[in-house]
Amino acid sequence: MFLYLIKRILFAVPIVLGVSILTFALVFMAPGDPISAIAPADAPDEVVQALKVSYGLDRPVPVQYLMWLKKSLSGDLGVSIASGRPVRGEIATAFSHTLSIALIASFIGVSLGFLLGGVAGFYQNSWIDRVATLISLIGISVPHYWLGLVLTIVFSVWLGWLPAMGAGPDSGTFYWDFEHLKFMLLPAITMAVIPTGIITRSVKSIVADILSREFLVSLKARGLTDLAILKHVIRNALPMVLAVVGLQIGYLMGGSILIETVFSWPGTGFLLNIAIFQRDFPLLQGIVLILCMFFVALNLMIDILQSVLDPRIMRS
Amino acid sequence: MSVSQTNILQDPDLGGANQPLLIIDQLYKRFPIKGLLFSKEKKYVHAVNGVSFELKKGETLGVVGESGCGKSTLAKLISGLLKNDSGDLIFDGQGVNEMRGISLKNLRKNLQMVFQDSYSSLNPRLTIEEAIAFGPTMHGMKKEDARELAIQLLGRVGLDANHFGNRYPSELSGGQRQRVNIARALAFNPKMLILDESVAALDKSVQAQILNLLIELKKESQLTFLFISHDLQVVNYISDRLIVMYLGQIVEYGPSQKIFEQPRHPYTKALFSSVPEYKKKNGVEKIILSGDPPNPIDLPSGCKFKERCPHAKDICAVEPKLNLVEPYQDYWVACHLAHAQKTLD
Amino acid sequence: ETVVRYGISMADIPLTAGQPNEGAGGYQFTGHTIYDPLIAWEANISNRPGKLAKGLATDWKVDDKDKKVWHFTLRKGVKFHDGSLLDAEAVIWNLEKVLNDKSEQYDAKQAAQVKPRIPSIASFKKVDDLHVDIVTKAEDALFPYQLPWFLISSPTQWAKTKDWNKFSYEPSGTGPFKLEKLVPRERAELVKFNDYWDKTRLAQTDRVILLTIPDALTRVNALMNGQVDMIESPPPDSVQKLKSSGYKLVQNVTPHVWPYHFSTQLGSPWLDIRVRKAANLAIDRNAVVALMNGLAQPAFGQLDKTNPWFGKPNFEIKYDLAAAKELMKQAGYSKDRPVKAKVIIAKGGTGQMLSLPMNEFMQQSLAEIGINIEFEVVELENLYVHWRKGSADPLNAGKGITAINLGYVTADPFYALVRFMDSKYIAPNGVNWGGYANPVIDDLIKQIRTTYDTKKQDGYLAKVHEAMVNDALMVWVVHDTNPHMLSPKVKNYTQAQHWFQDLTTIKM
Amino acid sequence: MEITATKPIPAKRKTYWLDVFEIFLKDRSAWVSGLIVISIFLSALLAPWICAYDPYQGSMSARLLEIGAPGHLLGTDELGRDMLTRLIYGGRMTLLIGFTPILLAFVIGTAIGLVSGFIGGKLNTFVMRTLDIFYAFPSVLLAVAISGAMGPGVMNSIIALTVVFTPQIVRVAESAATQIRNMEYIDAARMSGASSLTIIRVHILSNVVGPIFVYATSLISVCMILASGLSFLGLGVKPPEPEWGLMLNTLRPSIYTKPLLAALPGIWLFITSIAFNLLSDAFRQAMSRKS
Amino acid sequence: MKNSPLLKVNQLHLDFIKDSHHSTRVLNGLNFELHEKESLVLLGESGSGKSVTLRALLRLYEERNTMISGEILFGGKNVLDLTKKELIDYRGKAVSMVFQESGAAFDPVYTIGYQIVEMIRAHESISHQEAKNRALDLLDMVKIPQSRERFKANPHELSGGMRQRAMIALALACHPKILLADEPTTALDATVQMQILLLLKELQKELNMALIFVTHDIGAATELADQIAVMYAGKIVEKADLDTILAHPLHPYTEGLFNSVVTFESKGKSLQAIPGSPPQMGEFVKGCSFAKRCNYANQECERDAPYLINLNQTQVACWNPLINN
Ligand SMILES: Nc1ncnc2c1ncn2[C@@H]1O[C@H](COP(=O)(O)OP(=O)(O)OP(=O)(O)O)[C@@H](O)[C@H]1O
Ligand SMILES: Nc1ncnc2c1ncn2[C@@H]1O[C@H](COP(=O)(O)OP(=O)(O)OP(=O)(O)O)[C@@H](O)[C@H]1O
Ligand SMILES: [Mg+2]
Ligand SMILES: [Mg+2]
Ligand code: NI
Repeated sequence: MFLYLIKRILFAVPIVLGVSILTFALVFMAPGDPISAIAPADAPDEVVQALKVSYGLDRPVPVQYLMWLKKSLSGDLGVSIASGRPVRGEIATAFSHTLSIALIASFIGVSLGFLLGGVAGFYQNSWIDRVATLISLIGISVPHYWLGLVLTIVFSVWLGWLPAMGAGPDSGTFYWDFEHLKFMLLPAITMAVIPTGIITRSVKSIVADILSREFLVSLKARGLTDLAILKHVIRNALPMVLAVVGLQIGYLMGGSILIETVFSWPGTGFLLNIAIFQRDFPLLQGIVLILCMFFVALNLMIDILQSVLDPRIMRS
Repeated sequence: MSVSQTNILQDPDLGGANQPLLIIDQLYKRFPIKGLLFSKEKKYVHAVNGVSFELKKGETLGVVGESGCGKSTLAKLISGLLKNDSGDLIFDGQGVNEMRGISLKNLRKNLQMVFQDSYSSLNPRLTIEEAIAFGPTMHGMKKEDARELAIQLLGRVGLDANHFGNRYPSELSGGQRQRVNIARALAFNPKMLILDESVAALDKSVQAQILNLLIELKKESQLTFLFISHDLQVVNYISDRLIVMYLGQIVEYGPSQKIFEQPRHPYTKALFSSVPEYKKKNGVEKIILSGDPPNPIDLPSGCKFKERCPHAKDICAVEPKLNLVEPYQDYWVACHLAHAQKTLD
Repeated sequence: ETVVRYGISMADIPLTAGQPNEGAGGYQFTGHTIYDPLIAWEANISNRPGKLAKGLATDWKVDDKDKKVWHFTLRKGVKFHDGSLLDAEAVIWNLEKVLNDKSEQYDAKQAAQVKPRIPSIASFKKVDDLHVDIVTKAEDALFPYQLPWFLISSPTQWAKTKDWNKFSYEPSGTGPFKLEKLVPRERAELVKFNDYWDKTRLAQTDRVILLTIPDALTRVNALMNGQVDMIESPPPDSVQKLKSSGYKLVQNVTPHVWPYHFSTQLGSPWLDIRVRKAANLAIDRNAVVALMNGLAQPAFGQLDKTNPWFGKPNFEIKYDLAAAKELMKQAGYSKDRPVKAKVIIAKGGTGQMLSLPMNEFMQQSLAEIGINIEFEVVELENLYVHWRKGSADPLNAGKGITAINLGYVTADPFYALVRFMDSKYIAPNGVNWGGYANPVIDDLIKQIRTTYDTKKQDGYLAKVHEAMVNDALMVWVVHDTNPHMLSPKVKNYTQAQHWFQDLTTIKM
Repeated sequence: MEITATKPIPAKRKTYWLDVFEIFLKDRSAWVSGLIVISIFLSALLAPWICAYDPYQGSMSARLLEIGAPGHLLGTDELGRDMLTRLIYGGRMTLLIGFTPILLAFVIGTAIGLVSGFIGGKLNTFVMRTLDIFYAFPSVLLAVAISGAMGPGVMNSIIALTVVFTPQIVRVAESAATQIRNMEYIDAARMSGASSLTIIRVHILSNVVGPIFVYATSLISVCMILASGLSFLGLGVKPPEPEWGLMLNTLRPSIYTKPLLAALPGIWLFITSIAFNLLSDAFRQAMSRKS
Repeated sequence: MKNSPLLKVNQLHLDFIKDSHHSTRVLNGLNFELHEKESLVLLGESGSGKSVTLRALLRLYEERNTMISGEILFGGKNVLDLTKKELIDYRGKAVSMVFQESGAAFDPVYTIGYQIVEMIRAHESISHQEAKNRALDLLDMVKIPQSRERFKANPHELSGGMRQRAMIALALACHPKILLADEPTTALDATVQMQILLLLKELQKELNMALIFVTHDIGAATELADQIAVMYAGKIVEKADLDTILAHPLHPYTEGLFNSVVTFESKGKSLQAIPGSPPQMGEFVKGCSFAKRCNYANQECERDAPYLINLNQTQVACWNPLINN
């Protein structure tokens, strides 16, 4: 077990390294100049050059990468060119914001998806199956950023029930009270649409698959009650469902940019958007790297959890 | 209209009439297994562990042994689907080890194989006619000719081409699919056919049909068979000579008649006695082996069978060689306790 | 406590350490609120263009003998937010902060912001506690116009941490507001500074909360939803709806113009003045204003007609298709035989304007008279690079780009006229993008730089502007009006004819 | 040895795919969604002939006309261009950037996946590990990062989305190929003396292309939404090109005055995306019912 | 064997419903009895409906997609009429089952021990510890070495033979009256197969159970059977006790089946295979379903389906039984 764990973690190392190189390459492929973001538009060349030197942007790209890597390894992601604040701090706040709505969205997606998918899997071809199928179809088909717009108009402008944008009062420090939840609700619901669709779908097919397995007949033949059988089904579905859910949370974190743009939610996506348009290299690299690391770490965790839950996995 | 297969696919006899068609000498094959990251020594599955035998032209050699003893691996080594680690393989006077490209292609033409799983050995997207015709086209036969040949062969294995030619494998029963497999192998007009558990998955009545077909083919075309099975009765029924394998090694090797009459190796004995037989037989006492076959990863030293052997003695800590059995000239056994004569190298 | 929540269009709170970024717009939020310049700008007058006003300096004048030396007298008893007193030391310290990269307090980022705004300064020295001398590189009568951009932050406060980043969270200036809280990219809370030296400009609300809402629609949503009390730049199409829901629209002419700036380099189709003039005549500016739902004013030149520097150009800019076509015909073009031109534009983000729709409108209008426009659409940041390089640079010329579309700030003589007309500033030395060179104008500008009488100076400037219009250096389309939407609760917001706005007047 | 052959039967039989298609045609939702997709395709293809207006030509006097306005069935946009026309032309763009990446990814991904799955061993490990790096990016993030790096534009969007979807298809193709590589009929084909290329072409491709195809079709709607999302962010198609995501963005400010009009591109996208998903589902079902 | 049978199956029909228009008949009027301590072997080719019979006996098929009619009488009650609650007591406790593929029949994520304990506690209210002790005893009883370790093993960690033993232990956990075994040895090696067969035989005697054993291996059948019932296309075509049927098969199919088995004696002789292949399930066959492959068939066979009649000590369903042989 322990060895398996270490092995899995070691496998992640080259991936993270590859991600960092790719990120760096991507950022430097980009046209445009981060200095434009800080120097006034009409700044003379000498000012711009001086700034470039002060940010180390005049050096060859591989050298810049190595410098950046060295610093990153010690946890220092550099300083945002545009704001001058440490990237780490910027990302930390944004990340916690995104995480909070992603968690709510996952919660919504997971609970709804489990319920709908599970029931649909058990009662295939029933009306509830059809409803679940429809919901999952809508979930995976709707352009969620558009839905976000529609929801804002309905719930915050027409009905005035929920705020339209932002993360709520004094969101520098973070609370899980009603005042803040109000703000999270709309973005989180919008965000939950896709995972709900996908989880419903997956849970349904996983449950249906398990129900069609031979051992289920065997369980019935043992004279177990439906409830006891359900326990077996859930326990068997869990590792697979977990994988789906984990992937979805990762996607939520990485794919929040559209929703955060619509709701002006001060999360990583929002920050990413700004960083892209300002060509704020350190910030851009930092965000992409952190999000990928999160994703890799999440996958790792899921893998490990799965191997705990399903004794067959570690073997292979 | 008729097509002569000889034109294109018949090869001359290379080895000479009295030469064995296949000579195998000290064949080894092991598979590395992916160990954990930090374990220093690499582990191996010793699938084929020093196997030697000869196969004469027109002879049928049976191979029996428990699951995992390396039968399929042996078959794949002979057919060139796997590369051996060491040892010699001489087919029709030519070393198989050194073969590449065209000569390997020609070897394969003369040495065909029928697999165990009749389902997975047919491409579900090809009609059976296409499946049979595929091989000859690879050897330069024209499409139409190959198709015609396929139709002939279907008839030969007892399937009406009008009826079956255009079907997909999923539309055939197991027995029919196995006939198609045989027809496909025959399409090359091979000298030798390896049958790896080719009848194991079939129902008894269908199995009988296929066995009859095989015997018919053998009589007709002087085919040489290597017949692999774990069903002793079937192997006995069809083969002239027999190999009993245990953990990648030959433990007994000789004319099947003699082995069946009186097996020498304790493992063979146990194997024979565990055959449930519905017609009361010659009162062989049941020897029920305890435990499962050991796994081929950590091979025991000495006699590989000693842990399960009811007669194991101290001497079994030394690995037994294949020895000739008195008074025969073509019957070997690898057991210290059997009445064996001299060592075969 | 009275609070005003203000939804601003920026993605981040402008820098708070002293010199704000985000261009002129940044000054109204974290510039002139927290800090004061030596020479200020009247930002609380809406019915005429503002003028220079006394700031931390009560008096400034050029030395009689050496016209390069300016004497400044500092205001007495001005307190920073941290309680320390303003003196000549502090002013020098601040000048070094941005101009002397050897000084301990040098901040590259602030320097980057302000150095281009105060290009004339050569050196400076303390005379006594309340007197400072600044020496300019050459004689420059326009020099005072540079100083509203230069803000003074507290050396005492900085000394506590010696870290500008930390300073930016607890900044100290002399301005009417103190920064109480800064959440980067989200909000800044400004509270009234009761000890502000100018009692007439004491803040009328206790607290102003700036919230960053870069997306226009989201700003409107937030306003309608009651999350903010006022917003900048409502999207034109929402104005009607907002007005009918009881919100107040406040706008005013703003020194900002939305033009096509022509290249007059060899090979440019705009080399021919007839084409340039025709282009000016082909645009129905009222339609553009309508497109903006009234959130713009037609431009008849670089400056608004009410501006003292407008003058009386011969070439009257108006919508006259017939005349335009005639000019084109003379130049040898028509709708059937069109001339091609490539214009580089930004995807969005130049001020208030609807960059893309307006450009599309331009494209259609110009096609009418036989000028076929092709766009090179780039990021705003990228556009600036193209702008700084000038039209002759391969970056532009290489791609056949012969016009650039960028909103221009026209707040002071240099910004409005000199930088585009003086051949000294031909790119890459400045942003005379098209390469305009006219010895007469160059002389005129030299004269302006030595004229200290404001009246006379204005007269010369008007002449420069006349030349600019007569030469049809650009197609001027509209002026921005810097619109704001206020909830009915917000009172007394006076909008100056400038990007500099005075937030102290707002009342709830 | 001579064998007299019976006369060859000329009748060639229906292929697997025709069978699947037949089952597919029995599905009602497949019909409906198929019709929608076809009409979108056709109208996009025939746009210049069926549209009464120029998609780029607007009129300032006819801005933001309500749905059903005379002469403009679906109203006009913020520049007074006919909505219906732009929606139809927008279909072109959306299909182009929603479809092409999947098509490219399908071709490239299948090729890479098959070859690497078939050859296996070190090469396979190398390819898959490399792709793991792309896999470590959540797909939206990767698309945004690449588009952000390369700048907006149709070509760049297509490239970015291709990069996003190729690894996913490679994975599916690779696992399918690995599975089939171990089938005995591949061994049988090897024994026929067929070259690896022939084996891949004849035996592997025909067996894996189905599942990969189904998987790829299920990605179309994802890709379309993502592509429009990029345009929505300003990272995709550049104006004045009509594209649904972009139209959504430019009409966004009008949502107060003309909510329906502003929602229109979104609805369009939604319906198309549903249609593609239904189609993919129907296909999957037809295939599973066939086997 | 005059006392009343433990289990009596009367005219058991079973159809799988595909959709509202299509169904496949798989069991076509099955009749047999099982007495206490008796072992009955169902012999038949693949697809003849052996597994379906066993599962039908436990009512394991979903009512949604199967139509089942006839009677399965156990202890005087028709199993087809049992309530859900009664069914739970019936399954596992009265009648339990050993599956063909032990690998597929165990829940892969729970340990062997857990599943046995779970089974015991589902039927008897005893403490966990007691159940565990019983489970360990059972593992010992089926001769699993190191039962304490194996108790904690996951199914995939055991070899096929061990797993099959564990499956038997599981089936015996609640002392069933009848044990159903669906080809429990087919997937195993020859040597292991015999171990399991002998074990089953031993346990059956020891625990006084009745046994229904399904196989297509006649050899295995002879090791275990008191009675043999030969199935063909969803029907029992012949039933008799072991020696009778071996000596005098009456149905042509039975004869063909016996003849096609390869034995040590068949060497050198040609095998008499039954020609053709069995009918597709659901394919409608008028008359005797074996008629097409039968050497003795006449017109009558094609016209009407034969039913089971008593002939000597045998029950046979054939119009032309082989009485003369
Ligand atoms: N490609 C491979 N990689 C690793 N191990 C292998 C491979 N092929 C076979 N083995 C191992 O080699 C041993 C011998 O396998 P082989 O298939 O030859 O046995 P067999 O006698 O044919 O068994 P069976 O009767 O089950 O077919 C087994 O332990 C098997 O797990
Ligand atoms: N759940 C099901 N739905 C539809 N058809 C089924 C189902 N289960 C079995 N069948 C069909 O019923 C017939 C009898 O199957 P059964 O499994 O009883 O055969 P068997 O005699 O056990 O064969 P084998 O020896 O291969 O196990 C087969 O044709 C099978 O295809
Ligand atoms: Mg094998
Ligand atoms: Mg069965
Ligand atoms: Ni002939």
